[in-house]
Amino acid sequence: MIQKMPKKNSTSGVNDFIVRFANVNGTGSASANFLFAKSIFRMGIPVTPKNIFPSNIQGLPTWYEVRVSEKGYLGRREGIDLMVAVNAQSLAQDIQNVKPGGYLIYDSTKRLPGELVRPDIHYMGIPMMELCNEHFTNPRQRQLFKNIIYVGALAVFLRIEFEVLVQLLNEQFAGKEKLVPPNIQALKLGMDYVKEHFEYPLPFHLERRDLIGDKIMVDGNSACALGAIYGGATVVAWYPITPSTSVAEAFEKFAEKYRVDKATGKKNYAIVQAEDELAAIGMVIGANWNGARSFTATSGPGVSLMNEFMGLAYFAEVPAVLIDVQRAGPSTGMPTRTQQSDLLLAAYASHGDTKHILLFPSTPKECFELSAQSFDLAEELQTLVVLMTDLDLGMNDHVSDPFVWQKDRKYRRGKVLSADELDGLGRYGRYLDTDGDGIPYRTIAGTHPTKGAFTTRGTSRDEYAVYTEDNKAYQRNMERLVKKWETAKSLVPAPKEYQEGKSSEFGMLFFGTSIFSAEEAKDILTGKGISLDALRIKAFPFHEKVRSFVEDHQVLFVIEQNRDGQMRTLLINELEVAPSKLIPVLNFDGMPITADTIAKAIADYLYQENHLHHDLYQTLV
Amino acid sequence: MIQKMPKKNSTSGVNDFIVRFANVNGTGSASANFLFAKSIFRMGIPVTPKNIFPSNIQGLPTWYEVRVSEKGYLGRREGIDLMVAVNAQSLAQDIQNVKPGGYLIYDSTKRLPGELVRPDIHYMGIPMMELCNEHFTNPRQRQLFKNIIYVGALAVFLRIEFEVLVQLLNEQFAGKEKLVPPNIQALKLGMDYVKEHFEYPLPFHLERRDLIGDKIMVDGNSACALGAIYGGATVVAWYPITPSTSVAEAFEKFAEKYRVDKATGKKNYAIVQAEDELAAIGMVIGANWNGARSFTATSGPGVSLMNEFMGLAYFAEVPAVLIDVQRAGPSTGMPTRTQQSDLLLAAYASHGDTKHILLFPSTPKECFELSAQSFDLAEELQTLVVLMTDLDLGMNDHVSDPFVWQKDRKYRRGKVLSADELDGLGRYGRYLDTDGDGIPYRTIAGTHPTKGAFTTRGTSRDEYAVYTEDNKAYQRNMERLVKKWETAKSLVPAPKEYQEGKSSEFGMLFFGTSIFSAEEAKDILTGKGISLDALRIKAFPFHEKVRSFVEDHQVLFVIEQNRDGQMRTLLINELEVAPSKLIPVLNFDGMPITADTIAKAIADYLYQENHLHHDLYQTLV
Amino acid sequence: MTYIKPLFRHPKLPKNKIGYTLKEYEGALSTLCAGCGHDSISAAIVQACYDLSIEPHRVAKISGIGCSSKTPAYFLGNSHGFNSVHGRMPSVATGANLANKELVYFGVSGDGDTASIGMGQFVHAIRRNLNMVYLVMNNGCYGLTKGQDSATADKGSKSKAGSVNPFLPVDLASMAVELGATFVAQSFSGDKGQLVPLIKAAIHHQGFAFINVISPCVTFNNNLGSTKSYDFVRGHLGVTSQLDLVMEKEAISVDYEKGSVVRVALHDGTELELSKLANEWDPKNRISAINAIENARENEQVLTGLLYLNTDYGDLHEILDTTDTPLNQLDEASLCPGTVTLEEINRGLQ
Amino acid sequence: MTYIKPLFRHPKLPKNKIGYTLKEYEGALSTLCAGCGHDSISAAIVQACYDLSIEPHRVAKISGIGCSSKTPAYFLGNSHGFNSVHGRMPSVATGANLANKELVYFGVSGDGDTASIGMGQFVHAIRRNLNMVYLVMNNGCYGLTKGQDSATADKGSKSKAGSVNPFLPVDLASMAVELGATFVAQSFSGDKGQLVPLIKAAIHHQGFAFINVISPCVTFNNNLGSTKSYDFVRGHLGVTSQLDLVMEKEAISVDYEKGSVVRVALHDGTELELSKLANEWDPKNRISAINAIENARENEQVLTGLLYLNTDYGDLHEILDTTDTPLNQLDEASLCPGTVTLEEINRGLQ
Ligand SMILES: Cc1ncc(C[n+]2csc(CCOP(=O)(O)OP(=O)(O)O)c2C)c(N)n1
Ligand SMILES: Cc1ncc(C[n+]2csc(CCOP(=O)(O)OP(=O)(O)O)c2C)c(N)n1
Ligand code: SF4
Ligand code: SF4
Ligand SMILES: [Mg+2]
Ligand SMILES: [Mg+2]
Repeated sequence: MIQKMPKKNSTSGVNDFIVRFANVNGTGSASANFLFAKSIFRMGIPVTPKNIFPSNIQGLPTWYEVRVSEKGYLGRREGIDLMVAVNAQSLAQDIQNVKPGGYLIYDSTKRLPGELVRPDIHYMGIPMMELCNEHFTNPRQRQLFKNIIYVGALAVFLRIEFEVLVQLLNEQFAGKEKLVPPNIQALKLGMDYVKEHFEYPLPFHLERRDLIGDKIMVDGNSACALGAIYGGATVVAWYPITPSTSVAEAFEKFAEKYRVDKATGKKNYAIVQAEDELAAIGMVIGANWNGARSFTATSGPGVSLMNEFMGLAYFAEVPAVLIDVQRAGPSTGMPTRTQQSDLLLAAYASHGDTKHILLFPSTPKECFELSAQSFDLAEELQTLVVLMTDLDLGMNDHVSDPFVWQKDRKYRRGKVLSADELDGLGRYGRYLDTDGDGIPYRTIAGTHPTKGAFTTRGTSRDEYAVYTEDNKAYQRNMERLVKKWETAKSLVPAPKEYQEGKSSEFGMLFFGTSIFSAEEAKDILTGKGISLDALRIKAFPFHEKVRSFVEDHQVLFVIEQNRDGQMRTLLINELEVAPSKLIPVLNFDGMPITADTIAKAIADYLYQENHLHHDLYQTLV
Repeated sequence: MIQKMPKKNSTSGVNDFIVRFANVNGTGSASANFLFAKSIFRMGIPVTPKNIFPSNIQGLPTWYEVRVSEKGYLGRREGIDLMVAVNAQSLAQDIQNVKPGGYLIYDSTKRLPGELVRPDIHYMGIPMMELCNEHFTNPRQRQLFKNIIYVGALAVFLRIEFEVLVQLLNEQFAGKEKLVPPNIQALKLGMDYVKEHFEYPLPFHLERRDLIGDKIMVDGNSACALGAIYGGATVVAWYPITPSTSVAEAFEKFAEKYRVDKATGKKNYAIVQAEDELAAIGMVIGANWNGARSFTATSGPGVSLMNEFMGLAYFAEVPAVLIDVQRAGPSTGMPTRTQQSDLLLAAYASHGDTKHILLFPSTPKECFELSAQSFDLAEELQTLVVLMTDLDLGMNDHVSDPFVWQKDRKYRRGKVLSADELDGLGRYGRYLDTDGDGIPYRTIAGTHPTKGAFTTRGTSRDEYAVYTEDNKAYQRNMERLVKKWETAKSLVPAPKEYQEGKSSEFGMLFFGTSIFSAEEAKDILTGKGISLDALRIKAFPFHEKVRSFVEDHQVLFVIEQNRDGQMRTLLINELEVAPSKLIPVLNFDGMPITADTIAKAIADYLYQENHLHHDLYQTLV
Repeated sequence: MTYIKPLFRHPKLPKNKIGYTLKEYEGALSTLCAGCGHDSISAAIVQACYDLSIEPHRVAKISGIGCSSKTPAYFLGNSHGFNSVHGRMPSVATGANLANKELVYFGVSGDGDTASIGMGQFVHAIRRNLNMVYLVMNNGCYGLTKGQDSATADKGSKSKAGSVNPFLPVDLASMAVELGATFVAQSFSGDKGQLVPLIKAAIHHQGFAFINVISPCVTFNNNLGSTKSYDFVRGHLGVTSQLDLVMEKEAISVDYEKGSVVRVALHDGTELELSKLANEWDPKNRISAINAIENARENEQVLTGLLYLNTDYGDLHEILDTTDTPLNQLDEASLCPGTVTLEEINRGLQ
Repeated sequence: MTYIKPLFRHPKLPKNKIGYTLKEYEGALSTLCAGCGHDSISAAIVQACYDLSIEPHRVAKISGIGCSSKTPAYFLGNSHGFNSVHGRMPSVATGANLANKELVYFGVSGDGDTASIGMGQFVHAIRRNLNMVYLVMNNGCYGLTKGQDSATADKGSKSKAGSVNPFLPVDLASMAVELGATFVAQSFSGDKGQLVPLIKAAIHHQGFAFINVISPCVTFNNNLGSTKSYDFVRGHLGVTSQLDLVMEKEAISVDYEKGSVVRVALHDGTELELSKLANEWDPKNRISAINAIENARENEQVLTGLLYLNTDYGDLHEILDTTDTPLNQLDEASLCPGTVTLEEINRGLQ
């Protein structure tokens, strides 16, 4: 064992630290690591786990980073206080990444090479493999329980309540109860070893709190899927792609549970794994055209392939819902890293003059809500709605407010004519703007024997859906689509306002998963006496409140996770705002943006523009 | 025959009028109409024909509109002085479209129904069918020569030189000389009939001039194809789509003539009709990757389908050339109408942060030049270059300056390492920014037995083309791509400047086929004492001179042929200019924009903003 | 431009079982070239639907892009149509079919639309045994873009411009058989007598019914030397069988008999009566069907008629075990698990 | 993450005719799962290229996306590779091949990459008889996205999670034969003895050479009940023939002999010697090849070995009649018609 040495700068305190697990993928570490994170959640303490995994299946380094935050900051933060390094491949790098004064747990079955010893961190070797080999015979168990052993070790080092762990194991193995005891045995091996060999707890550790309340812990993709179940989606067509695959998979799981007809055992839904993304969106358009709520989920490459069909949905005015779980682009890019970089593509997808509705959920609760709402919007507006989430939100577990569904909530299916309504009508015109809101009336095949039939098409047509190349008719139609776009502005969700009225000349604008770090950065700055107004955008086109927020502030920091400031482009373009007002705050390296990145970028700007005193600036960078 | 009546407002004058032919498609009218237009060109008079054809093959109305302009205005103009109406289906509408005081030529074999008689235009009935039936026996000839008869009639009404027509017929039927005499006979039938029955010439007519010089008359698609031949393209992959089909077809025609090896009869090129647009661009990328210059041509729907591959070309840094002959979108839209509405799509195509080089030719000469240059740019910048033309430019014949090719011009193939250069190198790094311009060095397969091989990929990699998910390496690469974009700004063609320095606070910005009407509108305004500066954009990213023009002027009219002001969006976004400075001047009904539309829009703005006196404004609207 | 036909209906026109006249199955006036094979196929569809007394509003017509794909506007004017994007009709039809299992689905496509850009979707619609009639109006060329060779153009076939196609053709019918399509037929637009019963049988087939109809393009591919011209096709037709639809829905014990007349029962009890004209051909045996097509091909013949039939597989809805009510008719009660369940779900995530 | 292998080379390693050791045909260390069938196929490619003494830099490796499509990084490290986008390898390979007819082209794909998203491009590469080796590493599932069924999964095959695939499989080999691919073979990643000579023959074939290799996914589709597991495949192999490559480039007058050993000459004079193991199978007859595959399938066997060979058609370059010099090596002199010609062209347009 490596000698203990006095260290400098050691983190201390309760419920405020970061643990990173360095594993090999495909070795079963995921469930052990989740056990760790969930136990903290159960102790009433806010926690954020993030999976940083490679784009392969087995044998490469994978990390799981858990931030514990008494204050409830759920964003990523730099600086690893404790590294659990059980992957030989990445060990050297992992050790480098521990912050000075931090701690390292490693498998001491083999002695650590001398060159890996840093004088400024604490080493805590636990002979995990040796313990496993001693106590377990089955080779798969030997591999799996190494992971449980370190969880046991952490339980002592960080004061996780044993009962919580046991409870979680019981839940996990409900139905396979005989797996519980060996897991508990492994836990104890780790616990006992630490108790015997080390001082504990560490200077930073956990203490039970009541900060979680009725909150839930769930990933965004499951929440989107559940939202689609609640929203009444019946036809799902999809093609596998990371990080969106689990949306369809979760939908299937929920549907098997909640959508099977009790009497007949038959399914109130249909899921098709399509042959590619073009087919998937084609099926969605076909199903929606025929009156069923339908969606697909994909990521960047899929959205690129769906372009032609997205233009059809816009122009032929067929409802459709597309969930884009964004990952780092361009091209195949970094398929297992996060980004918010499909905005421009999605907003103006396809040739010709097009605009698409985008929704930006920030939390699992919003994934649920906006996913359900997207079906209402798609049918009310008779157009494509794209739910823009990302890998961070979609594939990581997040602490979130619970899902909510109003008891009497009805689906808003928009303007669809029934047989009776058709009978009461003169000549039916599919593209007549009867109500002056740009939204015409649909009919669905099979409704009426002789009225309401028409041909839907991607070509120009007149108000009665009759093909025409008349330039005036074409122009009228295009102008009606603009009117519909205006109507959409009042239907899409309003932004989240962080203050009443205006309290600063400076505003922060953000959306999606930047929520956590943006809110934390706001607090950091407020703590330094720099107070900014803030607004979180939830939809494109921009709600009236976004426009007024932008107009009301002199300088706006637009926080996003891409290189080119794509939301900023949308704001400039759609709100006709002077670009100089909008200061981009960007992170695009594939890791979730941190509060420090944001606070520093804002401080930099304020300092350079003489809004910030030098001394204060120094405390921020 | 209908009585002649005194009319009001009759157009008069020399070489300044518009003739429209209303035909049925598939009846052979195209060559007769072209004969008419070309004869005017041969008489040294500027002329612009425009084909307004349906999206079907046979039996529907089709129009051919010819503007004659002594002043050399080659854009479209409203107001038909003379209608040649030989299509019964559209006759009523065609008659309505003649301007008051204008003239109508129709087939008087059958009597015109009374309700089609307008008191305010001149009717000139010629019994075309009767004449044909009298003088020709072959049914196909009877159909075809109807068209030649009206050309003969026009020759007398408008004073086309007979010798010019004969010469053109001789050229047209070179090799099939026996077709010439019956054509001349038909011409004469028309001429004689007019001479016998009407007063001639009309108040407006032609007079030989010397305004054409060495100009040529050709369509933009042929010019693009020829540019690709000169530019050294060897691999062409394409998929049929209106209005781009004739690019590939013209390339083949030219290649058969200029690219067959004299000695062996074998081809120095390969043309593949791909199975779709995804395959076409894939082939182009494969060929360019392997060191051959290669392009594809398509229109909007094809560009939408190519999105994923466009992102690959950007990120993997493979040269590629794509010719987008734009048509009216979105979706299938109006396939036979013109628009400039794929700008946003092409500029930012594909998911993730991407930007693509766009070139905007305005004339056949520029089609030729920029098409050839696009191969240089694609290879120098190792990226996709999109040549943005449109249906109007691509499929209509235009009077243009002749094509030019410098004798000693060499292809600029960019940074490609030879075997010797590789030998002289240490470790080769495909994505090393050795020169600080963001452009790394390529190698082509087969160059060197042991050096320079690497794997091209759409995923993230380090400077040595080794796959990595390291966030720093990813970010470095993305930042280098931005640097390359900056470099591109000095390589792309500079805009056309219409003045030295600055002479007004107001500027006009336009591109592509808006050139003709924009220039004419500028003259109209100048004629009213309103002088504006002007700049014609030729490329995206914007050249330094575009930036300074925008900065130097207080108000800029951005003239474009789409609904959403897409070029304006690019200007705002890339030049960080205040939107309020950029006034959109738009036309998006699928017809080429007219000078009057532009002049009126500019006058409207100036009047509303109090820059224009009421009296003057009235003369403009 | 689509012309609305005169509304005048002859009062004494005969009516079918449900009281509709033939006229009520027609569509807008065609804008295709005079003599185009596609118009004859439209007429055959009209006739088949009239004969079967199908309610027009219970039909959905879906197509891609091309002259052929325009035809849905020219038949069944009382049915909903969807003229979608090039090559993607199968996916749109799949979605539509999933939404409502009760309609009759006509998918209309061209050889360009299916054999080139749409190849992938064609293959996968077959794999899913989607319950639809998939009709290719096959003229060996791209009509709407002015006559380029398509992937079904025969090697050696001459184009109007005189060029000779150097590529082997994609044989859609034998591909379909190879891939396990459950109903495969081939016909000729000029042979309404054969085509109408084939379309009727296809409608009654509960699964993917593919009909490849050779349909000459008079404008671009009807010249001497083309193997898709009226003259050439007429001179090179082979026929597997004559087919009749027997509508009595009586359970038939003997499903299939050797001999020159065979009867095959469809899922819904309708029977096909086939008078076999080709020897050694068994409509329910894939290898025999493939061999028959290949042999005909070697004799420079296009084999027409029913080529292959399989009634053993269920359609996509059966495979997916969807509920009997069309999915587009389910309401909140059957779709939304409700507030109480959501509270349970929340608890499970705490 | 790709690990650079240690550069140490054993000095006494045997060398092939052009002086390369086997090591020089290897690539970066694989990041696939231990035991993945794909790695064995990579090794077979390495062996075949070494044996044939192919200069590595005269090879281009092109792939789509998937575990299988990653392998080009793991073999032939001295060759250029292009890991393109999902399902589009064939088009990229077509362009590359058109640019330089002189290289050897390996197209590597997966069953997801080819039989789903890439189906259209696969069919059309066959139609063009592109001169390449097209290798599908077929595991019946989507490995890289964690094990979903692919379109080649057999009906009834069980996934690791226990679900049973309800769809008929796309049989890539019989499709390829049906479509007229000029070289079609099938093999098993576990049978290097068969695979290496097949790859060599495919390289020598002047045209589209398709090899469908069953290549088990140990992580997601190697379970009991899966028809693509090592165990299942090993127990269900049928073999058409044993194959040897005879390199003497002597003109052989008798091209083909009836009997159990036959010799077939390739374009370049190389000969294939086949010891036939399957009766009634003639490698140069399409119908016989299709029948052999279908019969094997009915017996629940995967037929491996060479399935079909056709040396009568020229490759795409022959079809297009391209010049002998690779197009990427032509310079201005042969490409640019020059200033004088342009002036002529201008005059023609005046
Ligand atoms: C994505 C896309 N690419 C190309 C086109 C142009 N296009 C229209 S119809 C057509 C071919 C139609 O051929 P086919 O399906 O055989 O129909 P036909 O006209 O011969 O009946 C093409 C390529 C298009 N509309 N969309
Ligand atoms: C356009 C697109 N869609 C989806 C994906 C996600 N994806 C990556 S690999 C893969 C499937 C690979 O399956 P297969 O080709 O069989 O290869 P295997 O991993 O089984 O070897 C998919 C769907 C992608 N990369 N691109
Ligand atoms: S071009 Fe050919 S396919 Fe199209 S309508 Fe005319 S004849 Fe028919
Ligand atoms: S997941 Fe399957 S296909 Fe992929 S590397 Fe692992 S074993 Fe091979
Ligand atoms: Mg066709
Ligand atoms: Mg696979």
